[in-house]
Amino acid sequence: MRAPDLPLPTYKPKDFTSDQDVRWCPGCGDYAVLASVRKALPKLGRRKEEFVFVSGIGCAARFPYYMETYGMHSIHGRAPAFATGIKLANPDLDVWLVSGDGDLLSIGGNHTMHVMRRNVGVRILLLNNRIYGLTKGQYSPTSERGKVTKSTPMGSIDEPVNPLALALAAECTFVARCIDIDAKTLTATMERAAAHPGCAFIEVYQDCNIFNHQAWFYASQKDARPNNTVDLVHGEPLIFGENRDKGVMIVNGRPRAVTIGEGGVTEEDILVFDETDRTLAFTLANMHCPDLPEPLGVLYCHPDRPAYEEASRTQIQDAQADGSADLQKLVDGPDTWMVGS
Amino acid sequence: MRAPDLPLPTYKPKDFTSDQDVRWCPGCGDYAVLASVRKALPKLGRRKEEFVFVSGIGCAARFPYYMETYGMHSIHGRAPAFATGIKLANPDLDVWLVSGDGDLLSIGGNHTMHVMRRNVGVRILLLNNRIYGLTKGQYSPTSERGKVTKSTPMGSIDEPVNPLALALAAECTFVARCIDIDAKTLTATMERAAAHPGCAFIEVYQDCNIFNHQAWFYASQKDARPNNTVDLVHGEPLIFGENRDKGVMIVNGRPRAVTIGEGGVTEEDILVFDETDRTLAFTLANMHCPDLPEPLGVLYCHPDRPAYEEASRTQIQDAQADGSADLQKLVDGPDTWMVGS
Amino acid sequence: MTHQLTERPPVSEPTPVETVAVRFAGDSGDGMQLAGGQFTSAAAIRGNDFATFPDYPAEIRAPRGTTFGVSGFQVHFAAKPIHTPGDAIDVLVAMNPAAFKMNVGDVRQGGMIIADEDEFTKVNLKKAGYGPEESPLADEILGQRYRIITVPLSRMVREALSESGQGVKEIDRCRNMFALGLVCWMYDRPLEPTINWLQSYFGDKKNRPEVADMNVTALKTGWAFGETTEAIPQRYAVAAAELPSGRYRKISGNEALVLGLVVAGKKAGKQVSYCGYPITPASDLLHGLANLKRFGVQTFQAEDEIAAVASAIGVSYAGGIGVTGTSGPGLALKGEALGLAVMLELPIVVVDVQRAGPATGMPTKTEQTDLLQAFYGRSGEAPCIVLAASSPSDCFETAIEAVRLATRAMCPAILLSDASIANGAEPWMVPDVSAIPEIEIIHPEALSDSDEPFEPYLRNEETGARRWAIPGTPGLEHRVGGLEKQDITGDVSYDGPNHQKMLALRAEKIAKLANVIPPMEVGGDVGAETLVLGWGGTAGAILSAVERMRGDGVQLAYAHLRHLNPFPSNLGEILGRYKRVIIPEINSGQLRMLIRGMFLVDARGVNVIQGRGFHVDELVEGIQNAMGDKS
Amino acid sequence: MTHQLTERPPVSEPTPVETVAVRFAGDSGDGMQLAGGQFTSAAAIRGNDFATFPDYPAEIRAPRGTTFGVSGFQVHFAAKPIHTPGDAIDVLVAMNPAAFKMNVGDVRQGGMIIADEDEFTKVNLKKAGYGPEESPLADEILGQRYRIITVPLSRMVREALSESGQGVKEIDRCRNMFALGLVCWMYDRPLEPTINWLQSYFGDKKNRPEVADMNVTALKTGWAFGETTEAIPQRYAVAAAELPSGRYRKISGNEALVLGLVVAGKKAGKQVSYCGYPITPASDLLHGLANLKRFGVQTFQAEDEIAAVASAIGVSYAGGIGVTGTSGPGLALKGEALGLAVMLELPIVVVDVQRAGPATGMPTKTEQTDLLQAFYGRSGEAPCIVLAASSPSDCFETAIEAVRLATRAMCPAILLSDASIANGAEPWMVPDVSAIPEIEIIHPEALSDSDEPFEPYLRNEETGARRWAIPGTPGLEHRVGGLEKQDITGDVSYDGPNHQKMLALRAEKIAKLANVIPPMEVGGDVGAETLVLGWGGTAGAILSAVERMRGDGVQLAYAHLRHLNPFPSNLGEILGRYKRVIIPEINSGQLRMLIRGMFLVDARGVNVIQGRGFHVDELVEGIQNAMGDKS
Ligand SMILES: Cc1ncc(C[n+]2csc(CCOP(=O)(O)OP(=O)(O)O)c2C)c(N)n1
Ligand SMILES: Cc1ncc(C[n+]2csc(CCOP(=O)(O)OP(=O)(O)O)c2C)c(N)n1
Ligand code: SF4
Ligand code: SF4
Ligand SMILES: [Mg+2]
Ligand SMILES: [Mg+2]
Repeated sequence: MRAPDLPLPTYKPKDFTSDQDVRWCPGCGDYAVLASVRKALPKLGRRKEEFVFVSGIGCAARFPYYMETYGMHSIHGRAPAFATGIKLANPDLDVWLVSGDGDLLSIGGNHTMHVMRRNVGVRILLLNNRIYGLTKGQYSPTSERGKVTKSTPMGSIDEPVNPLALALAAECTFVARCIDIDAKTLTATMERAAAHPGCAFIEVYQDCNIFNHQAWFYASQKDARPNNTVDLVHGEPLIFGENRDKGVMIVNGRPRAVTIGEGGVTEEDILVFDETDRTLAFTLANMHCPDLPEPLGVLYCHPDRPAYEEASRTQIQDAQADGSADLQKLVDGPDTWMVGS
Repeated sequence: MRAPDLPLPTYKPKDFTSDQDVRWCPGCGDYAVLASVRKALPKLGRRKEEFVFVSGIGCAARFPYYMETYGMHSIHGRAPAFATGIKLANPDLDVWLVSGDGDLLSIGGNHTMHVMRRNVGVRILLLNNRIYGLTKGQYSPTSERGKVTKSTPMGSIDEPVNPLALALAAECTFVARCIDIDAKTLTATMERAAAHPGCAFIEVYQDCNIFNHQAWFYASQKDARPNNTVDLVHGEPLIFGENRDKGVMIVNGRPRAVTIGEGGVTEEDILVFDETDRTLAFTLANMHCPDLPEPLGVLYCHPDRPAYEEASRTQIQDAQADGSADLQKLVDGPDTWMVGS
Repeated sequence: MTHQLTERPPVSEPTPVETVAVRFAGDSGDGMQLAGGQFTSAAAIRGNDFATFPDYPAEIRAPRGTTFGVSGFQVHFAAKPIHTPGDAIDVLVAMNPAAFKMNVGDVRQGGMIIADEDEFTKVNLKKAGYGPEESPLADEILGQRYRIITVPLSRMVREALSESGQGVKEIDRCRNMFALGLVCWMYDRPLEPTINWLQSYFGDKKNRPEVADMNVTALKTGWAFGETTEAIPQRYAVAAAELPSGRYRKISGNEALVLGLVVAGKKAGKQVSYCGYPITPASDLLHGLANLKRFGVQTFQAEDEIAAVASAIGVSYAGGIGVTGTSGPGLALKGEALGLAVMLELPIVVVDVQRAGPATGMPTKTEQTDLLQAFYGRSGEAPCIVLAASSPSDCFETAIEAVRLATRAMCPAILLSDASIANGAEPWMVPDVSAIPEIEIIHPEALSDSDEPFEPYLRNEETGARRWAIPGTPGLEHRVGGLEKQDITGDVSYDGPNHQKMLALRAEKIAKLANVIPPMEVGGDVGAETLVLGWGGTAGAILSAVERMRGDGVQLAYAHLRHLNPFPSNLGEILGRYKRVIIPEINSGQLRMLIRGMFLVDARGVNVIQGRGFHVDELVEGIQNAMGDKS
Repeated sequence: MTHQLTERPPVSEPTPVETVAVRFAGDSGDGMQLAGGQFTSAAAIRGNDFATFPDYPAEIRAPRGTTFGVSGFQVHFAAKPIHTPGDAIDVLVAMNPAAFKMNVGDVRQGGMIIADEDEFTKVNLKKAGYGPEESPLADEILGQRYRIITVPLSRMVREALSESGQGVKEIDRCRNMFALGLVCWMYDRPLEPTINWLQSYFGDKKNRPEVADMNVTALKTGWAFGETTEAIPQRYAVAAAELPSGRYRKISGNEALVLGLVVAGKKAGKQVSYCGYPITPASDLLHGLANLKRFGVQTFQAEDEIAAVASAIGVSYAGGIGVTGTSGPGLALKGEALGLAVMLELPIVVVDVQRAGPATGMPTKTEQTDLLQAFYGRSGEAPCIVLAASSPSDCFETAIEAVRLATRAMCPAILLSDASIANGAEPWMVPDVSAIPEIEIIHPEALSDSDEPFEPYLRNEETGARRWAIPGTPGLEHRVGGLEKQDITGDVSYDGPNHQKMLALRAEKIAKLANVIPPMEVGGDVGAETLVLGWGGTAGAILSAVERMRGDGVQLAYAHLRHLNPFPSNLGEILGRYKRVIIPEINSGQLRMLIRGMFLVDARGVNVIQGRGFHVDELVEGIQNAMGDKS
């Protein structure tokens, strides 16, 4: 299917822009993500026809329609399974899965978990707006406790699920978080995800302008972001804050936000980030504002586990290696007998 | 429904034994669990009719038939949802969910995750035999990589899911692990689970005598257990080993097995277990033989989050508090008009 | 084409007309649903009969001005009983070119189109797919076909609110009220109900009295424009309809379902637990019930449709009334668990607000294509009770009936509604709640240890239902499950003859319900040779079509089914009386298949599957054709 | 009742008989399936026709001696063509009291029962639910009705293997081989095939030659016991059957499906990816295909049935042959995704090995109750191709046909099998694989940027199918999804008339397949007034019943459907020829409903739903009754 002999054109974002009108609400964070994706794809060294965008159902899940690539807008919650089938049939395709928090964590939570633990080489963008957009504003599995929505007029009584923690527990080999309007980090993270052999998961804080506006403003807005988030750089200490004078330390096994220079804290005390440490990633995934800054960037990367579709292909190739498969013999089975003649 | 005025009889295990013939294979680990459960229930201070056992489908899921309580053998993977409904309708029932690894982690993984994050007050016994028993021996989500089964003749290529890690990521408020034939720990853990207000999860290492015999022998057998497992006691150091001379230390954020007295390690260096520390629990959940001992007992307990069904009941009670609900008014709606007469 | 605002003497008395269909159409963000809803209330208060048809896009708020973002609300109101939202529109309010384009085809020849001329800019024309110089307002052919009234609507609203101190965005949000005011003037509808609503909603509830004031001003400006403009020389009056006398309210199908479920719970003396997962067009059931906790109702937003139905079954097992609601794709997901409910013999109610399929299909549009799914969408033979509501208000009684039948037969009941009745509204004579009969449920009582063992599958002879023993009751401990049950004991059984017997028992108890449901009534001409048979939300259109044809001298009988499984006991006998049976459906013939298969009647169909209810015109034509076919 | 082992002269030449049904019955752990399977092979090698019926409990290995743990394997073999595993048993081998109890009712009057007397201990009698002194071996009435041969089977095996050095447990595992040896002696079947199998399986594959030896000894001891005992005075010979000449093998339905799918993939030039989730009785498809990776087959054990069908759809989208297999409850779960496949117009094959429902039902037992689910178990109108295999070997061709039709029409095909044909076996004349026609699939070719935009929903005029453009092909980038599609372009469309058109196009392309499927053939008497019409796994029983009745002088025609959607094009015409149509089904009348509804034919049913195939006797009676009904 793949034609590696074909030259790689120099693409521009518009080459990845389909002729379909974009139907999100004005001001929706999905627009920014779409722009970033269109910007990132030309950098990935792949021909246009090798990309497949797969989604479930929801506002975010309209994504494939807007990409001038192959695409499938499937059914609610099952996109990871469709994507798995595509990868199994053709591991050489570059499959991107874009869907919402309801889609991938409520009805689709199980498929999300299994595509991760299998390490299917799919890149997942979870557009997390902490709400059901398309169905007009019910609470989602990531909505905060007490949230008043159409379906929870007295406030939600569920503990929200933490997508990063879940991905880590599900053995996902690449776990990251970005913000819709931060094109730079998102594009860079997508490039890393594209290079990852297994399942790559990126949670995107996405603003739903209509039903959950400003939910992420504490993290996405210029003034708030420095104090409420921390950018992860492998090998670098977890320093944050407008004046870059704050940091995260581990005290008694638990993370704590500190100010460098106060209470005898020096830069050396600050936790150094190691993206290969899954336990550390779990710790960071569980840091929440306002007590602690929320991590942005790649939390965990473990590139050595083989991708599922490759392992599957290898088994088939191994089984075929001796070339002894004889179809007529197979159909004959171990024992035959003659009747007549 | 509940009749708290009825006296509490003194029960014996046989009072919880139904008239149904037990249909597991001879030697199946499920028998031991059944015996422990029948032994534990009389200690829980509840009348027999308050117990409901719910299960999905599988060998383990036959459990309810054998208990002289209320019970429902439901469909594959959905037991957490049935249990949620029962608890919602009547929070005073003591609902136990017993099912297998395929049931609760493969087809039912999502419901398992959601019953946990909602903190529904259900006690879950996951009988993990790392195989599909009832369907005669396919690999399950907990089967180890490379496992040869009927459906994976060249070995499984999936990373197994870690039930404890998953429960922790899913915000479960009580997470424990026991072994089928260790009646003492199992009974004690069940007693604690029964006292827990929210969702209590107990993974049980269970031997499938027919399709995955001895899978857990490294942890369950007298000679192997001391060196391959560590019993968790809140506030106590993680010491294990036949001679209780081994321990777990955290080095560079990662757990390491050490021998006390060797390389300058003293008992003080050994990690002290704190069952309220979720990150620590995640670290322990990810300890695997042979590198590290596998933890047994209660990994995590957070009894302060209200149970879902209670929160739901409270909202209804609050809404009803002023007693102003007038059905006729409701049906009339805000605006009516007269026609004729 | 711009319109000059000049003073003029008040126009003459309104001309009386019998029925009018008005459609408000604009962007999703233009507040058309609100304008339409308020206009409906104004019609209601004047004692008209009415039926409404909201039609909105699947997108939340598509970019302004695009055709796919157009939202419409049609109000059919009349001085006589009517049964549909109307075929052709008398008045279209088009807030922009896209709304014009998407709706003009539905306006009757000679009908009026009121357009906001300020929105017919080049940019907007292009967004709507017109050429830059191609304004339809200037189109001669259209101008001959329709009475196009151009109004500088945006400009006038901005002017009227120029001193509000608010920005243009806020001000423009009041355009819908101008349009409403103008239409109210045209049809002599009072403004007060709308003014009251604006003040209570924006003023009290949202605590934004300034917004309420702006809207009121816009509304009055619209009215005043009517008074002063000469473009609309005529006002119309639609007299009160002769409806049965009583107290009325406006109600939509989803509202009526909510009320019906609440009342059914009270009448059964049980807590209703609604376990749902959001899906268009059923989500409002969850929203509506979530707001009624003060009536002891419980709601649970599950993680998916399977968990929703499973938890509803859990609720019923524990002695509550488990209800779940969804639309077609969700019903498909519930099939397996419904099979279990059939085996466990527990009463749950499953509402399916049908929408256009297959797959995601056209999720905001209506269709009647889940009937056979409701009958057969499960493995093995797993019969359920099947009911369908025939109109918005009929949802109320159908919901109560579903709970009554499900608890009587200890069997799941599937209640079919559809997008058009769910969102459409009509006047409803409010029932006296205390007069609604109780739903009698008897649970077996506690046993002591010395008693005989409890037999959960022992049946009530009259109903064929097993006993509903509730966890928590001493002595009734028992296990249920999906493996075939031994008759009476409920133990697991792999015995062949027992299996056949249980299959029969499960089917029979549903069949027995035919003894307690009303026989089917036939309307129309006594000696007619043709019966028009319908089910579900097409009742109004069928009735209208049949009445029109009878008015034209065609002899017709008609009947409508609320009960589909079981059918009313006299259905076969009635079918046998007619030479022709014609079944109009918004599907390709699902009831027809059942009727033909069960009664061997050569029923013909009228089948228009276009995401909307029947137009009376096309139904008349379809029935005529079907009558011809046969003869 | 104990049996004395004494020398005696060899018995006379075996008496020829035409057909024999033998059932081996014992504990789940007793190896009855193995004994039965080997005996079948021995019958096959002697050129008999045969049909088998394994019947095992849902429990893996229930506690020894209990009635619910009994496992049985019936072999019907004959000197003439036969089509069912047989109604009444001629010889029952009962390895313990529970096996005796559960199976004695199926033995024909005068039939033989060989019982292991050593197992009829008080303990075991009690486990089987007999009184301690109530051994059925001593029951006079039974003794008159049957020829009960008691054999000290366990004792003799232990004696024979006393020097094997193995424990009693290991030794007792060879009891099945003793029984097999004895039955082989009785019917003069060769031991060599079994000996060869034992040596290759235990000796080579499991590397336990000592176990092979023990089993061989037990087998020979059984034979020798036959030679020496006087209790069985008679041997029987079943001559070779006159089957069409050719090379034969034994095959079960699940095996044939596996082979059919592999061959279909090769004939289509495509990789088959089987995406499944284990479920009885379909799991062996996954197991079988997982072992055939050397033929380029891929298997994927998904997390559930929904993921299985979804990944199969993903496979087909990417250009492979996506196949999923399941049983009834699993099919229910796949409904929603199947609706999507209908909308995407992608070819997948869904195998449903039907089992007794509803719910978990009786999972190891057979039933034909998913036909209407296959037709209607989805939301909206989502027609799929529906096929059913009629016998174990027929599964092979039906699988190829399913792939052929699905890829031709670009539509999901549901292939119905059932538990009895899945596990039953029969002789099969092995086809010449090279003679099987290719499955032609043409994908659209790459386009360059300058070409017209690609139109994924443009259709082939002849087939009505859209084009299958594969990701990776330059220039064919396109998006598919579950929202209604615009004709030709495949864009999202909410247009009503387009929707109706697309519904029609999706239905029509299936209807068009009727042009390429063979017309239905009718067998039996040319002038008959009665047609017996069947579908699926009842073919053999229907044929046997019809033949028997015709032998008795009843005029009957019969026909059997492989294609259910679409039906063969001549079905309506054929139905019209007969005064009576009788449809036997293992359900309460699902095909009957369809036939009545579509063709208005007053078809009668014969419906036995007891978790097993029809007995020829009851079918004859049922057909007779149905014929009477009508006249
Ligand atoms: C089976 C099924 N159930 C429910 C729905 C209705 N539905 C569509 S999207 C959606 C949730 C959308 O939320 P999310 O995934 O967070 O996406 P967003 O719209 O917020 O981007 C739901 C419940 C559906 N389409 N299909
Ligand atoms: C919908 C559905 N799919 C598949 C099955 C078949 N099935 C029954 S139990 C089971 C898995 C059993 O494994 P597990 O949950 O680990 O339980 P165990 O038997 O090992 O105790 C499967 C796949 C089913 N009953 N229903
Ligand atoms: S509803 Fe929210 S998520 Fe959906 S398109 Fe509108 S702003 Fe975006
Ligand atoms: S198959 Fe395994 S899990 Fe199932 S009953 Fe037997 S030993 Fe137990
Ligand atoms: Mg969302
Ligand atoms: Mg298991």
